[in-house]
Amino acid sequence: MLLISCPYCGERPELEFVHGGQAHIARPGDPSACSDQQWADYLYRRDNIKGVHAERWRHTHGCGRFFNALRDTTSDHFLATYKVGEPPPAQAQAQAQLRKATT
Amino acid sequence: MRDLSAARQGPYVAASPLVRPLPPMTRLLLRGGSDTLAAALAALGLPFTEAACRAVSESGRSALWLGPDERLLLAPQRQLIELTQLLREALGGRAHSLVDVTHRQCALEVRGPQAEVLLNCGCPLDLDPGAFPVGMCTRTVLAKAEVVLWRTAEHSFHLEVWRSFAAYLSKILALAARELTP
Amino acid sequence: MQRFSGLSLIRRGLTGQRGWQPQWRQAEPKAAYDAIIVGGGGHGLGAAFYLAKEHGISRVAVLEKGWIGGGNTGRNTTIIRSNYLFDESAALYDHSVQLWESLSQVLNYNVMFSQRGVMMLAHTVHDVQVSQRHVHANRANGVDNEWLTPQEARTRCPLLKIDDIRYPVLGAAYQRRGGTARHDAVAWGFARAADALGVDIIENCEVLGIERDASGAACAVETTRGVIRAPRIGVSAAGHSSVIMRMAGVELPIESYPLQALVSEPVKSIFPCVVMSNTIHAYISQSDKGEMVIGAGTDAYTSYTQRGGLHISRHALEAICELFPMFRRLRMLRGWGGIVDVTPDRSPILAKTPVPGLYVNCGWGTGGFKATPGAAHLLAWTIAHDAPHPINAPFTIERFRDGNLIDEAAAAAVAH
Amino acid sequence: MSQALRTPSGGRINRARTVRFTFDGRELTGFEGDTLASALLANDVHLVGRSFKYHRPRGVLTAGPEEPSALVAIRRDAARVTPNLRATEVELYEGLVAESQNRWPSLKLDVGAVSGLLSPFIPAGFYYKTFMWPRRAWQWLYEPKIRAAAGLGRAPEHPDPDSYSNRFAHCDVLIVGGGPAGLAAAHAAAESGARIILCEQQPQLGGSLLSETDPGAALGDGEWLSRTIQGLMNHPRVTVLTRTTAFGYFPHNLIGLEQRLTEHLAQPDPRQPRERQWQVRAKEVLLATGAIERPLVFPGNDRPGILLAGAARSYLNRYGVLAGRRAVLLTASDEAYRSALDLHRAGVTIAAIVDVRPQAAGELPEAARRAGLPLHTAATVVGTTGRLRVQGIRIQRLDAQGQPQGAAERIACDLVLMSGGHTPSVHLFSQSRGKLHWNEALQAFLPGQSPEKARCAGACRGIFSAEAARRDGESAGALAARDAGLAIGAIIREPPLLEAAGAAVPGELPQPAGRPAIKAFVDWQNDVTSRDLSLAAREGFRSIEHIKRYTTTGMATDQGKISNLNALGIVARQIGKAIPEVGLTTFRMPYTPVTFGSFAGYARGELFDPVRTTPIHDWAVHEGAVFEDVGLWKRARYFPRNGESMHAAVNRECQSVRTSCGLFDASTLGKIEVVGKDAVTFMNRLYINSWTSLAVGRCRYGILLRDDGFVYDDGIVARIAEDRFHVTTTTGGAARVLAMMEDYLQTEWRDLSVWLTSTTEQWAVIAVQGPGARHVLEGLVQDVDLSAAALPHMSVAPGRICGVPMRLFRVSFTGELGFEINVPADFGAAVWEAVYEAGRPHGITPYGTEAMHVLRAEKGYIIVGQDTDGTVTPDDAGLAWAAGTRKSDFVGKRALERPVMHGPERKQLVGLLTAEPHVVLEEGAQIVPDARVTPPTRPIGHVTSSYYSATLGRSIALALVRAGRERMGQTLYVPMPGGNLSVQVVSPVFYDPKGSRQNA
Repeated sequence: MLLISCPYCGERPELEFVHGGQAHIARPGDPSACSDQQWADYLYRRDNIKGVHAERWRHTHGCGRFFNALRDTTSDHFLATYKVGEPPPAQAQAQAQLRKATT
Repeated sequence: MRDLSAARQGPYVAASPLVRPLPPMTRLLLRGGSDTLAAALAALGLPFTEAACRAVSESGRSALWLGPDERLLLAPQRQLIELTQLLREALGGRAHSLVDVTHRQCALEVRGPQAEVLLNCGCPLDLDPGAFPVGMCTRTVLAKAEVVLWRTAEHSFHLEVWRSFAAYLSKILALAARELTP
Repeated sequence: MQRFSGLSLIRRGLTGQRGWQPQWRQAEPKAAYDAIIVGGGGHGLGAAFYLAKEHGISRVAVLEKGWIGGGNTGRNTTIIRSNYLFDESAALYDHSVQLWESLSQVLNYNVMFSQRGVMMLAHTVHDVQVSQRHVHANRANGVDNEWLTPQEARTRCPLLKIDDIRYPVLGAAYQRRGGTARHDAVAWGFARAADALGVDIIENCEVLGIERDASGAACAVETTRGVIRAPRIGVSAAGHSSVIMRMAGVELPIESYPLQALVSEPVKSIFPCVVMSNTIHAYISQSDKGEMVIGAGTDAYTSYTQRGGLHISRHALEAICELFPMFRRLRMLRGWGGIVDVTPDRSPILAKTPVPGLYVNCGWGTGGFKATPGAAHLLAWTIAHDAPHPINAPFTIERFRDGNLIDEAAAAAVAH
Repeated sequence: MSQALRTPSGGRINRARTVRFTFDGRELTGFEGDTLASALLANDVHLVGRSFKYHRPRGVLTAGPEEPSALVAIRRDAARVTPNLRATEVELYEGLVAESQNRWPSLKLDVGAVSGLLSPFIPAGFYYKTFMWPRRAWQWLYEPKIRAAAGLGRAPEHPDPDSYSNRFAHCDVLIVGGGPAGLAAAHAAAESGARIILCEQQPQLGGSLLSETDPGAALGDGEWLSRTIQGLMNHPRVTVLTRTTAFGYFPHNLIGLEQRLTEHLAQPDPRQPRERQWQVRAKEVLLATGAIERPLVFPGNDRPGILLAGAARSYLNRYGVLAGRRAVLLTASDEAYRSALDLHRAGVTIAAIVDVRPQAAGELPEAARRAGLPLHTAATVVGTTGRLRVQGIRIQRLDAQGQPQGAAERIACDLVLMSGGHTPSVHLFSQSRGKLHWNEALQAFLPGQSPEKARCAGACRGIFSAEAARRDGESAGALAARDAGLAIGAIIREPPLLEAAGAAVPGELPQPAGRPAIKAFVDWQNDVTSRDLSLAAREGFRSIEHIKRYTTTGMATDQGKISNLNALGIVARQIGKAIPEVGLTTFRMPYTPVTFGSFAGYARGELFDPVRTTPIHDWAVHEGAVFEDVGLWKRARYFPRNGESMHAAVNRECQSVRTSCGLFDASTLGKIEVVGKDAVTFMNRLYINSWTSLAVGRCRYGILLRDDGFVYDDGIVARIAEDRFHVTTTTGGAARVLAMMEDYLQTEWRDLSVWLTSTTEQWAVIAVQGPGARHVLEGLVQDVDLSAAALPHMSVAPGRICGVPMRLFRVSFTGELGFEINVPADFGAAVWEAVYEAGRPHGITPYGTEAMHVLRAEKGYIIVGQDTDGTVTPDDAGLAWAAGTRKSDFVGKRALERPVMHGPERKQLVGLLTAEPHVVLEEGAQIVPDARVTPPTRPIGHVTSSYYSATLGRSIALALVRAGRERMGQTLYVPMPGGNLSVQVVSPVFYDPKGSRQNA
């Protein structure tokens, strides 16, 4: 059971959260303009990163907010969590790069 | 024709030493931006804070922070119309959502020096006063039920639970209470 | 290949069991092969075996990052069945069950395939509707699957509690030909048989990249033990499929999740079949050694740690104790985690890829072990013919673009 | 003979309290404070069990949780039988009943032992090589035989009457292990005011100190142990948990603890759970898990009476038990000499000390020499004698090359003590994904860095002596408190350097070349010998994980605690690699076996999952309703009257709805209040329907897809105000639809000013359906004109009923004139009863979900999840009409534009009529176009809903059929075991297709 830092409520047990899949996959503004492949990619294609991965969580049994997180899928340790609409924190990304470089 | 306006019947709650059902009260769920929430609380005579997971109380009325745009308003029974009026006037054109959830949930009080231990039979939060001080409130889970947990005193917690989970929740607490040395 | 038999055991017993040869060679990678299989699990080793045995392609290397059979092959609950809903799935999994039935003899290696029967419980009216639809569909598409009343279910598994529980048992779908097998033996048996046909099994050899020639076709793999060339490369890397395929620029609709399983301390034989409940998430059987083998669920998040949360195994044991209250006093001996690669429709991808010469077998989710010989056989066929076998033809990557999903998950739709 | 081998004095047992118990029916006595093992040894009982494979006689090997051999079943009563318990952990209580396992007919005379004679022919992995002919024989012959032989104890056959509990806890520092290091750490950390949990698997704190005659001497501080324990017990911020095992290290410093509460009691308090499982989240974890003594591997090393040296010392000093009268010590380290010296002092004859090392010059060997104990250095053991109890050993000198030479010398004894040195317990550290590194001096793997906030202290990191461990724990405790964010006063001393405590090189003791086929055991319980390991290596298994699986070494119930390192040593030598190159198998949770029940905890029976009930539930129970589970809800399925069958009850219920009036509890339907100035925009984007034109006070049937284009949920949506919708969902969909809405609102459409509130449980929903519905309500409803003109079908109005505020919907899921009364939940029961009373003159009848299903099916209304299955589009379900045609986008629209989503071969919802009107098709039954086809075949569809319609006096069915709408009128076939049933394809609307009744 992970310990997840909600940007609003602070560190809380995973039991309060629902995982929301890969982050930063925006729904196409004009779906009708998408090709079938583009639409399928939006629906189904996932990076499934082995390493630092941006994902969505919802603090469903807490403040109810969706937010994003950077987590290393090789250790399950979080590098950062941040609110919807915010970019991934720079320093966390730097760490991420560092990790990639060193591993 | 019969008048049933007094024929209220709350959900079943299993009795146990540390747990008692609280009397019916008025509940409103208010959602909106910070200004809206501030204006609403002012109208209710409650101080406004953006601090997460904090409840404010004044003369029988309380506002529990459930989320950045969400407050659970608690007030004595039969204040629904009055409060609704009050808030409609105070909020005027401001974008907001006000929904009556008086009957959606019911309240339990868990009281006693062992209240923390009892709640931790199914609640994964750190309930040490240092981590969960008086006045803190939050939605969380207790066993397989969602609850709103509000510490009203060092040894007293106010639980809000959806009515259909009340029986389950109170039975779990009653079962766990058997382990506690009186 | 040194033949295994009771006689050989006795003969060698007289000389202290000396004289046994290695079951497979510690092969050194050659510069080039006719085909490379990435992934030394049951699927990959089996594919190499069938390439050599049925398609005469024996200059084959199986590349394994660690030790063979160390991934999901050695980490599952060994349940084997084929009573799936859709004709495509049923055909795929039954192809595998048919191969299981003679696998020990074909490999001259006892994989202990035990057709003890698989019982899938229904706890709600909705479950009953879904289960009976499966039973009818299987009767039509020729896969054995029968409906049991609660009493019949208890007759088959006397320890099963069918009433006075939170979700009483309303019936069960039962496949007699289903059962279990000895998971490690499958990897070793395929390895030994493939090795005997000339296949090189190369352990501790991690793939770092996939090279493509001017025409864009896959032509070699870079590994921790050097570059190895081959005109045909089959990827059968389960949880790591996304990582490997991305090396060739192929993106997959797959996510990898932790899946846990556990065993109890061994007890005397007491459990006659496999019992599954998808509604309350219980999967249990008893191994030949006497351990109760129990499957837990997947965690909510993607991960490559081969480790899951405590609450997941707690949930699984809640369900076991509810259905088998006498097991509350049994004790968990060992728990472990695997990485399952899950597709949006919970059906596998076993197909050619947009990259010529590159073939993929992945997306088996929690159901890969039962498919081992079938998937291996069809992957070999697809590689050998550069075209899918009719059985795996529907299991393409493109089906997600076109909407031809084979949605076993949705078909077991959540209650109304 | 009672406790013949009990010392006259000493030990930590309470000699004033004699405890009676039985072992295999034999009545014996021990003292309070004994374990079953110490009590058996006190009674000179060494034969305790039989091994897994060869059924070899086995005795007590250790004095702790690593015990592989002395496994017993403890029986309190028929239902309270626990198999496979370690006698070394079972605390003695008055009347304890212990039984040996895996033997027949008796422990002394075990038929299974013949497998021992076959052992030359059944080496490691033999079963992979045989039992393959004839093919079917595996199933009916070999496997049953193997299964009959396998397994250790018997599983209980009755439901466990005991209860189990769970608790979450948090602390600054969790300390695992109550030995000198753990106690010192707790003391040091406590001084900083840190919140501490200290857990110890044994009943008492003290760890290795409990096996010292004088702990004070070991620490140079006589009072330290008692003083420290007292201090911790009285400290307000310290929680001490004894009989508590830390079994698992989970991500983010979550540790699982299993606390045994009643197992040691003769008369447990029935209110107390048997065990409690803790989930502790610690800021810092400090592992002081100690070390486990390593046995030596030599021929016949498994006989009863052969113990670990440290274990024998524990039995003497802690329990006042002499494990024998004439002992031989086999060692490769000085430390083990303590055992010989202590036993010598207690009057045991030390027949020999056999030290594998060329010389033994340390302080302890000197003491042994001074005591006149016969000391053989540079010697090895080549065999032992005795059957049910060791009677002697054969030793041989080692030459300069360490090879045995000369004649073997036999030494008679009834007790053999062995020590190959100590193996640090790094299990939990390793579970935390901490890295281990090999220490040549200690011949052990030691903890390095952990990715978690964890550190080790004492013997588990190679610091063995009590005093050094205590100092190590002290500084580690202070550091842990500091890292947990507390101010520490204590000056942190440099942790003491590792002491080079001698240890045998893991593996087998030197043996003469071409030695006879005598078994030298590595894994006691699974009967894995050094020869098995060599065989695996010869057969080409190189990875230690392969060797483990092939030979099953380390896979017994002790999980290799005492066997792993010796196995590694043997394999390393065999394949010519160094131990660290061969590597280590993964340490998996749990550290020691954990009871299933403690994982399940409170979740059993009615508390397995919450049972959700509606405000009207009690009334339905009182009326004798039969309930069904729908998600977590209990819903009334039908209301049988005086012994009616379901069929009869449902027919009656349906007919009353069609002819007079029915009453239905629809409270479980999901309800969501959608509020905000952009509410209509939100609904337009989400649902396939157009909402712009929906007037306040009107309702519309809404359909929700996922973005893959398939039907996800449906329900009636009412517009309460310009900026307010009352959305209903399916019962099962309530939570997931709300979650889906929040997802789009919070992450995709953040431009919208809309908020969502679940009102599912705010409202009790009472459906009044049937031609008489209006008359029933007329007398009760206030402020609402019920006339068709004022309140037409698909409209909603606020009002009151019996003085209770309500939202009155004029809707129908039955095809009849219908109303759904939404009242605040606390009024639900009262209003329901009022309506029922008012309705009786009109023949009102309560009906359940089954009748509801029939009624809606007669009208061709679908149930999402039954008539759809996640692969059905609105058009497939015949609902294309609902889509807002002028909308540029809604969730699922783009996916619907893919060609395959409206191909001619799609399955479409149709009605089916059986040729034989009284035959009711089975739901899920398959459909084929041709009566002649036989399996295997590919059906063209399946039956989704099927009922007997009392109204129509015949069966009806809904089905999804390929190109179904083009097949109207065709005859199709439903293959059943008894033969095909022919059916005709018809419209899915069987009743009142014009809808005149619901508009009445």
